This record gives sequence, C-alpha cells and structure tokens, in this order.
Amino acid sequence: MDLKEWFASRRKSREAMQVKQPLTTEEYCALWTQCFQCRELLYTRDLRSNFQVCPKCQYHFRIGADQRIEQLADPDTWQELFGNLMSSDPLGFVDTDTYPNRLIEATRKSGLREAVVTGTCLLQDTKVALSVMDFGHFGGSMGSVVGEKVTRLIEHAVEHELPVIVISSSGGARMQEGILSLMQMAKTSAALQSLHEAKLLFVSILTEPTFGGVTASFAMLGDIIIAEPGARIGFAGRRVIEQTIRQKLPNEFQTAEHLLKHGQVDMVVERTKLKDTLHGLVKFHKRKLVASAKAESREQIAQGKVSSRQTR
Amino acid sequence: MDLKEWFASRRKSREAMQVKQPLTTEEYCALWTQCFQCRELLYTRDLRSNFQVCPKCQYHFRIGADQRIEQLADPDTWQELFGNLMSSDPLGFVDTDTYPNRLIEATRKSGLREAVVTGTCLLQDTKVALSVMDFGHFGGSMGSVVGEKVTRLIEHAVEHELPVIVISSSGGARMQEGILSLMQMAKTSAALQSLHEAKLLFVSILTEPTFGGVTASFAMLGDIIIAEPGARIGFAGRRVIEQTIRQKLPNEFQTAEHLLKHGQVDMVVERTKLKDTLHGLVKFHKRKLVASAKAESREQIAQGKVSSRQTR
Amino acid sequence: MNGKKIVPLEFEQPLLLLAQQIEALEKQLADNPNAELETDIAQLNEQYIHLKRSLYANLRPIDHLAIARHPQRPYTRDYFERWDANWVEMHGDRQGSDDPAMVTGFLQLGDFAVLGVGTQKGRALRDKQQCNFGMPQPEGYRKALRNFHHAEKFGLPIVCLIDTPGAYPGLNAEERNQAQAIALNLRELAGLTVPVVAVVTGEGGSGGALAIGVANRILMLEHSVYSVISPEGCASILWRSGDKVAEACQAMKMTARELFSLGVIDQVIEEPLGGAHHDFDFASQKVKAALIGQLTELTLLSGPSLKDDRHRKFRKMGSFVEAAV
Amino acid sequence: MNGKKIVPLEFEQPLLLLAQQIEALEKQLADNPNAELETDIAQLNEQYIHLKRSLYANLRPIDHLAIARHPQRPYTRDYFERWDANWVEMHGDRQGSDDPAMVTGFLQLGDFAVLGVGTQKGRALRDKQQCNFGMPQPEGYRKALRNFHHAEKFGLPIVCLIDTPGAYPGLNAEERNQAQAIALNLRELAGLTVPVVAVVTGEGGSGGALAIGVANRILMLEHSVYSVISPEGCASILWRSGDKVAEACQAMKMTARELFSLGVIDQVIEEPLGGAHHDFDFASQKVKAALIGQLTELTLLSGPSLKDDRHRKFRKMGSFVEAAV
Ligand SMILES: [Zn+2]
Ligand SMILES: [Zn+2]
Repeated sequence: MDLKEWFASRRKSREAMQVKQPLTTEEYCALWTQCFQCRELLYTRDLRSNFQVCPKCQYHFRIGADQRIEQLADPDTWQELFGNLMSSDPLGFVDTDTYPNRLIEATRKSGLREAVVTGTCLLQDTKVALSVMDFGHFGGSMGSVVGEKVTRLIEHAVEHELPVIVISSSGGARMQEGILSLMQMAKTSAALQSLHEAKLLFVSILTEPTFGGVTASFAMLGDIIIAEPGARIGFAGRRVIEQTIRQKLPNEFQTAEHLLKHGQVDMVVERTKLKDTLHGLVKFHKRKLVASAKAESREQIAQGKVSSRQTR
Repeated sequence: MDLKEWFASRRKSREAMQVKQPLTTEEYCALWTQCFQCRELLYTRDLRSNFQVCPKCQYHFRIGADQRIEQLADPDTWQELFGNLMSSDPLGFVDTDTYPNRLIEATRKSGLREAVVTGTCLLQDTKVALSVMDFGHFGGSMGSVVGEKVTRLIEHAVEHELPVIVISSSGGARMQEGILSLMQMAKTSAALQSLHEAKLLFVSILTEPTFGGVTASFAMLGDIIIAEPGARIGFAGRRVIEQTIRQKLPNEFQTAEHLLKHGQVDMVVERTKLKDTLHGLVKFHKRKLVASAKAESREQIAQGKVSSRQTR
Repeated sequence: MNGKKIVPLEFEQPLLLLAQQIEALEKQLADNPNAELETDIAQLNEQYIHLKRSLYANLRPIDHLAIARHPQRPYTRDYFERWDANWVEMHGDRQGSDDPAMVTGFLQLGDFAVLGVGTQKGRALRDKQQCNFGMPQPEGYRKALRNFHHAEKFGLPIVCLIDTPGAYPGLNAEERNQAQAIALNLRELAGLTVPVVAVVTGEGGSGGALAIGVANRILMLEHSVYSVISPEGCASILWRSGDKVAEACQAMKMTARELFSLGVIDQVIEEPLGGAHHDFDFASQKVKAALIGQLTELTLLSGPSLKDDRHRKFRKMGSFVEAAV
Repeated sequence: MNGKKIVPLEFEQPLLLLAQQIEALEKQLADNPNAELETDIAQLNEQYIHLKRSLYANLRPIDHLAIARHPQRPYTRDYFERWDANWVEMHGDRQGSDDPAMVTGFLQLGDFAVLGVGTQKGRALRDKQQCNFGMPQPEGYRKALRNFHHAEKFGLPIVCLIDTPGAYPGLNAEERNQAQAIALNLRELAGLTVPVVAVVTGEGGSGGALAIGVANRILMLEHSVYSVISPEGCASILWRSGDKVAEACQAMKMTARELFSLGVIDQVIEEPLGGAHHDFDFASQKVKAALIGQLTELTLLSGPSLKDDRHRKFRKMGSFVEAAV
C-alpha cells in the first residue's frame, strides 16, 4: 500500500468511527451519567464497572439489590431464599390510593416483589447469608414481608451456622401495614437475639439512606457496623428534627462520616473495597471459632496427660 | 410542809441543778458541736442520737466505722471478720516519714487497725455482710489490707449467700504500697465479678468523701448505689481537675446530688433513713429469689400434671 | 382527677352544651319553683346520660386519641404511687444521665415484687419540659435497659407502662444513637428470662414505645392508642395534608379494640366512663388487677419458657402471602 | 525512628557532649590529617560506647520514666501497623463517641487473630490534643469494653497495649462517670473466658492503665513504668514538693525490673539500646515475640480456666500481716 492509499484508508476508518447520527436523548442518557455530586459526566459503562462510584469524587450512587448481589456474591453462587413471600393488605389500608395498588406500582418500578432480597452465596469461597434491601421498591420500607424474610434468613443462618450480612437502605416502617410494620422491629431483633446467643457473626451495612424502624432494629445490632461513604443514616428524619429543635442542622449531620465520628459505626468503607473488607472480617471471625475449638480439645488432651500421669 | 418551806426547798433544788463552775473548754466542746454548714450550736448528745446529722440543715457529719455499725446493725449482732489483718511495708516506703510510722500514727488517731472494718450482722433480722470504711484512718486509703478484707468479705458472702453492703469513704489508693495498692482495685473488682455471677445483691453506699481507686473499683459496681446527702464523690480530685481544665468548678460539682442528676447513683438517702432503706432493698431482692424458686418448682409440677395427663 | 376541674375534649362539646343548659334551668328553678320546669330538667338529665353513653359507645379513633392524650390522664408515677406508696425509684444510666422521661423503680404489686418501668409525660409546664413531653432520650432507654438487666439478675418480673409520642427526635439524641438505644432494648428484652408485661396507658408511639414493649403480654387501656407513627405524621406523609389526621387514625387501626382484634395485644383494660382521667384510683386498680392476673399466669413458667414465649409471640407478628414457588 | 533525628534526654547529656567533642575532632582531622588525633578519636569513640553502656546499665527510676515518656517512643498504632499492615480498626462506643485516645481493632499476630486494644498518645500537636495526650475519656473505656465483649463472643484473644498518664481528669469525664467506666472494665475483664495479655509499652498510669490491664499475663517493656499515681502527683502529695519527683520514682518501685521482682508482672521485654524510640521495628518484633509466646501458652487453657487463672492472679496481689486472733 503506498502512502496515498494508506491516507485514504485512514480517512475511511475515521469516518466509520464517527457517529453518523446525533444521539437521541435516551441513547445519550443511557451512555452518559452525570454525577449528582461533582456534576462530572461519566461514561455509564465505566461507572457500572466502578461499582457505581464516581471515579472523580467518590460519590456512591444508589444501587439496586441485583447490582449489590452481583458486586458481592462469587459468580453463580447466589441462591435466593424466601422469594415467594408477598405483601398482603391486613388493614385494608387506603390513603390517596389503596395499598394493593401501591404495591403493584412499586413492583412495576423496581421489578422486585419486595423491598428486600434474601439468600445465600459464596463470598470469596466462604458461605454467607445475605440480605439486601432495595430503596427503589416502596422506599425500602419495612412491612411484614421485609420483617419475615430478614427473620427467616437469620433463622436459616442459625440453623446452618452461617455468618449474616445485611445491607440496609430504607425510609423506615411501611405505614400501610400499621402496627404490624412496627412489630417487624421486634420480630427481627428477637431473631438477632437468637443469632447473638448462637455467637454467629452479624455484619450490618448501612447505605444511602437508612432511617427509622430499620435503623432502630436490625441495622444497628451488627457485631460490626459498616457504612458507605456519604450515606445518610439516622433514626428521625432531618426535617422532623429541624421542626422539633427549631434550627437548621449542619450539612454533615447524619452522614456516615458523622456517625463514625460519633462512635455509631465501626468503619466507613468504599463500595469498591466492600467485598474484600467483608471477606476479611468473615474469615477473621471464622478462623477463631476453629482455633478456640482446638484449644478446648488441646486442654482435654493436656488434662488427659495430667490425669494419666497422676494415675501412673 | 408550809408554803415557806416549799419555796425554800424549791430554791435549794434549783441551786443544786445549776452548774457551779463555768465549763472548761474541753467540757464545752464535748457538750456542744457547731455545725460545719449552718454554724448552729448543737447539743452533742442530740446530734449523736440524730445519727450525726444536723437537725437544722441536714448536714451529715463524717462518722467513724464504729458509729456506722452501731447505726445499722441490730443490737449485739455485729460479728467482725478478718480483724486480724494488718498492713506490712512491702516497698520499704519512706517519704518525709516511714510508712510503718505513719501506720502507727493512723492507728493512734483512729483507734483502728485499718481503714476498713468488715463483718456480718443482722439488719432488721436479715443477715448481711457489711464493710465499713473509716476516713479517720489514713484518709480511708486503700492498701493491701483494705483490698484483702473487702475481697474476703465478698468471698464470705458468696460462700454463705449473703447480700453485701459496702460503705465507702476514701481519699483513694494508699501510695505507700505503690502498685500493690493499685492492684487492690482489680482484686476487689474480680471478687465482685464472682458475686455478680452468683447473683447476690451488692449495695454500695458512698459517703463523704469517696474518691480515686475506691470509686473506680468496688464503690461504683453496686447493683444499687446510694449516696449520702452532700457527700463529695468522684474519680479525680477537684484540684487536679481545675488544674487540668484551667477553670473553677461549680460548687455542686461532685456532690451526691450532682451525681444523682448525672445518673451515677440510684438515690440520695439521708442517714436517718438509711437502715430502713437498706432493709427494704435487701428484703425486696431476697423475696424474689424465693419467688422465682417457687416458679421453677411450680412449673415442674405443672409439667408433671401435663405429662401425667398425657400418659393416662 | 383529685378534685381538679376536668378539661373537656372537643368531641364532648354537645355534652357540655347540654350540661350548661341544665345548669341554667336549675338556676331558674331555684329562683322560681315550677313543676313543668322540673320535669324538663329531669328529661334533660336523662338525655344527658343517654348522650354520654352513646357518645362513649361510638367514639371514633381520633376521639380515643384525644382521650389518650388528655392532659389530665394518669401518668406512670400516678400508677406507681397508687400501687405502692413506698415504691423506690432507681435513677440514672450510670453513664452521665438520668432521663426524667423514663421512670424506673422497685415496687410491690400485690404479692409481686416487680421492676416498674414507664415513660413519663410530666404534668406542669416545667415538668413537661424536663420530661420532653414524654419523649425519652437514648439515655432514658439505656436507664431502662440497665434496670432490665437488674431484674433479670434478681428474677424480678418487669412491668412497663407506655405513654409516649415516641423517642425524642433531637440533634443530641441522634448523635448519642437513639436508634441503637431502641434496637438494643428490643434485642435484650427478647432475651430475658423473667416475665415482662407491658401496658399502653396513653399513647404508644412508634419505636420509642416498642423499646419498652417487647413483652410476654401486651395490654392496653380502653382509650389508649398504639401506632407505628403519629397520626399527624402519617397524614402529612401519605395524604400530604395536616387535615387528614382523622382519616389516618382510622386507616392505621390504632385503638385498643382494633389491635385486640388484630391479635397484636392480649387484653383491653376498662376505663372509667369518660376516660381514666375521671378517676385515677379506678384506673389504677383496673390496671393493677390486669397485671396481677397476667403475672400470676406467667410466673407459672420457667425462665427459658418465658423467653421462648416472648420469641414466639413476636415471631407470629405480620401478615403476608406465600406464593407457590 | 524512621530517619528522624532523635531528641536526646536530659540524663543523656554527657553522652551528647562526648559525641559533639568527637564530631569536632573529626572535622579537625578532615582538614588536617594527623595520626595522633586519629588515636584520640578512636579512644574517645571507645569511651563513648563504654559511657553509653554504663549509662543504660545504671539508669535511675526517673531516667526510665524519661525514656517511657520520650515523645518519639513507639505508640499503639506503631505496633499494630508493624504487626499487621492490614489490621482493621473498630471505632466507637456505639453511644455517641469515638475516643481517639483508645484504639481498638482486629489484627493478625503471627498465627493468632486477636483483638488489639491500646491507649494512644498522639504524635503531632493536633493529634496529641485529639488524643488528650493519651488520657482516655469514659467513652474510650466503654469502646474498649464493647470490643472486649466482642472478643469474648467470638473467642478472640485480647492484647492490650498500655501507655497512658491515666484516665482524663476533666469535668465532662467526671460527669459521664469515669470511675464507673474504669470499674466496670475491671470487673468485666476479670470475667472473660478468652486469653488477655497486657503490655505496658510506655507509661502505665494508675486506674486508667489498669482499666485495660486486668490480664492473664502482664508484660512490660524494659524502660516502661507502671505506678498507682504519677511520680509528680506522689511527690506533691507526700513530700508537698515538686522537686521530689526522683525520690517519688525511687520510692514507688515503678520500673519493669522492680515490678518483676515484686511478682506483679510476668515478663520484661528487652528494648534496643537507648530505648524503643531508637528502633521501632526491633521493639515491635520483641513485643510481638513475647505476646506470641504468652498466647501460645494461654491458648492451651479452656475458657473457664483462663478466667480462673486471671482471678487467681489478682487474688494474690497484696502484702499484709495476719496477726494471731
Ligand atoms: Zn462525582
Ligand atoms: Zn447545720
């Protein structure tokens, strides 16, 4: 190929690379995502491969239960449990719409049956019980199904001696189930009491946002509590507090970093490092159970030696 | 007897009643005591019969171990234990005088062998283990003997299933025994760990003044903590804190009432009501042990009934 | 209410008007005796009694709420004092705070020596402010927890009286981890091996109420309410309107009888006609009798059975559909 | 100390002067080579080594104190980082506070996965202030306690590093019950069923040190000190004079070797010549080896035996005379 030809082919390939038509809005939006925090335009594919964390400012985008599981579970190890549970309408609740209609709408939006997905998976080859809440479904609110699924998962963990990891994201209780939603706080906490007695590890992960009845029950009962950077976490909502104390709250109030400073969480971990951190913690605590079992048997051996010496 | 004679006899008896000589200073001091707080002159005998509490302003005078025991124990029921323990001089400690000389001086002043007196007695017919510190002996400081006697008393209580009442009054650790005095904090607290496991009641009474190593060990470990009105109680001394934070402390700081407000003691009880309060608490907690034992046997009976019904 | 004049509630207005009418006629009658007037008054009096009964037989949920929140309603201390004049209060969390909104102490309840725990709203303004209007700080829940553990150690049954709008939603409360304080109480209460009985005496407001409510038996006074969020909060979130409080009250099912029907609570305790604030002694005796009844049953169980009973009770709570897989 | 210039202590003054003299002569030698001068320098160098050895072989208690307090001495984080570059810090008391003066975390120490706990003095001024110069608040002790209970639950051995002038004597610390925070740690540590080993790495100051020191084995670095009160405090109370600190140091028996002779501690860990601040890696390896040695022995015991061992250890502490009754 002479130089002329080479130039021509270059030109052609450059033309082929160029997009012929301008992008439609949808195509554009699918391709690019603007960071909520630093306003940087990010290539959606890159953002996803970076765990939905802005590479410029570390802003952690909200993600759904499916992406969470994908990020944490070893490939092809996720086994959903209790996925057949669905909300009923025990109170016949109607506000500006009926609760059943709101449930249908929530499922249409989120593609999920409920605000929590529960199951087991391997985490770098270690089996764990994993529960992931999805704020995209009914604001991650806790009704009977969320309470029941979390409780069943904990019971499953007690039975099979698994560590439990719960990732929370919730606006609080599901008001449409009235007092029954409140009682889920007691139900899940009682289940955790059994887990606590069984001395199994419970790691609670708080993500943007975690509030109300979820924070004030299982989410705050972790042996280890991890928060995602920037996540807003609290019991009462910001507006309620501002109305009560009649003053503006500082910006950093109720952020993960603020909670860390006030001794409420053990650590703030970036999503990109979450799997490694969890694996490290699970491994660390697992190894010890083995070691202490060893000690018991060693002492029995030691005592055996002593007594055999004595009987000689 | 005519009227004249009667008048004469009256006059005579009146003269006989009058004190002939003015009081010597000592006699005067023995007869009268000035209240440290309200400056009222009080008849010493009245003061004593009022538990050494000023009837005008409720100021609680410091009292010795002997008076404490007299005020609390049912008559003739006090049995001293471990009274034969005496301090040694493990470090050969000398400051401006030797430790043995200081010990002799302390005993001369207080009439006690050590800064704590331990034993058992009845408290309105209920047997208790009682330990009383005396600030008059070596500033109530805790050395090896104080630690050992309190520990032995706790062990005695565990063995005989007695409730324990400890009345503290102490400036802190006895520096002349160096690290060994520090270790008494651990020793007594470890003994209380056994008492705690045995689920026996421990009532701690804090009196003017209770500081340092005593506060930061057994005195703050009561199931129930009672303070005497006005008593100053704390970990660090007032002057140390003022030097550290470089500001004057408010007057009420580290008083019993201040501690109550800050959730550190369960109640402030006047000395005149202390015995009744203690008796009520001991009885309340004793009755329950009996009742719960009853429940266990009742359930066994109930289960027995059920099973016998089933087998019919 | 101890001779004090009882403040009428809004829904009692017709009753009040009738009473005023009767009073006026009685004055007239005193000035000018008249047989016809006498008959009228007698009729009106009969009407009054009829109206009163019918009013209280047909209360709307929002009326119950009004009675539950009546400023003269008996509070925890009123009950404790009536049950045991010599009850001994236990103060503080041992860590720097003594929350007046949470009251704890030892009391004799008939034959039972129990730990009493209850939220306290406060009566006079100053008192109300100190008690944060019955909204505990995290330290209040921690004080309760300390005493729960004390009761566990010494085998004391626990009686909890609930009357709170909820946990205090303040800046310091958040910073000192209100959520954790509540959560820990839920877990620890679940694990106790002593009997726990809770009574909602006024308002049972959300997690702040539940934090002393994980009991073997949950009782409610006839006019008390118990809900996951305040009706005002519910109305403002779901209806985006402050006018819809009555609707929210209705929709949430928060009255004693509704919750009994739902199977969430175990017993409804009768109040004097018009509400507990009309007769503290009556109310206190009714609650006492109910508590003694429950404790008498519960103390037949061993420690582990009591814990299992509590676990089972809350395990059942909830309503859902299980689709075929 | 990582290439940083080491700040000399007062008692090292003669050594310093000699070093300066040698340096001056060496400069002279460089300008003007001279065999006689060379011999002098060699002699002086020998003298220097001799002086250094004799100085460190004959330290007074107050000299040990100075080394223990050396601003460049390795602190808890220096040890943790060297033992396990991937150690995971656990923050907070869960109740509103995270005290930087108390460091807690999970670390791998050889084959042992342990809970590490230690006081932290802070290096830069800001850091020092945040750490209150190594004096924990009550919340620091409560953070340690929370983690002790975690270790108990999961069977993790506990390693405590002590380097504190004592608990912080402040107004808030008193109000939040510093005394109770310490006392509770003493009791709870006594009851643990996991191995606990404590090392005094610098200053072991009073109850604030003991609150993380109720261990199965107590180790001390060669130049560290451990006492019931600061020597300054002791001098000012007993001698009523700030000049008598050296006497107080002497009288209290606070050095590692003296406490070993008294039977209070179990092992003295060798430091690099001149003190741990001359070689962090050396010091950290020595401490690690000592800890692994102790843990290897302790993990042969069952949980109840470990608790009994700790109870027995402190039960024996003290010296007294038992008169004939
Ligand atoms: Zn960004
Ligand atoms: Zn007076």
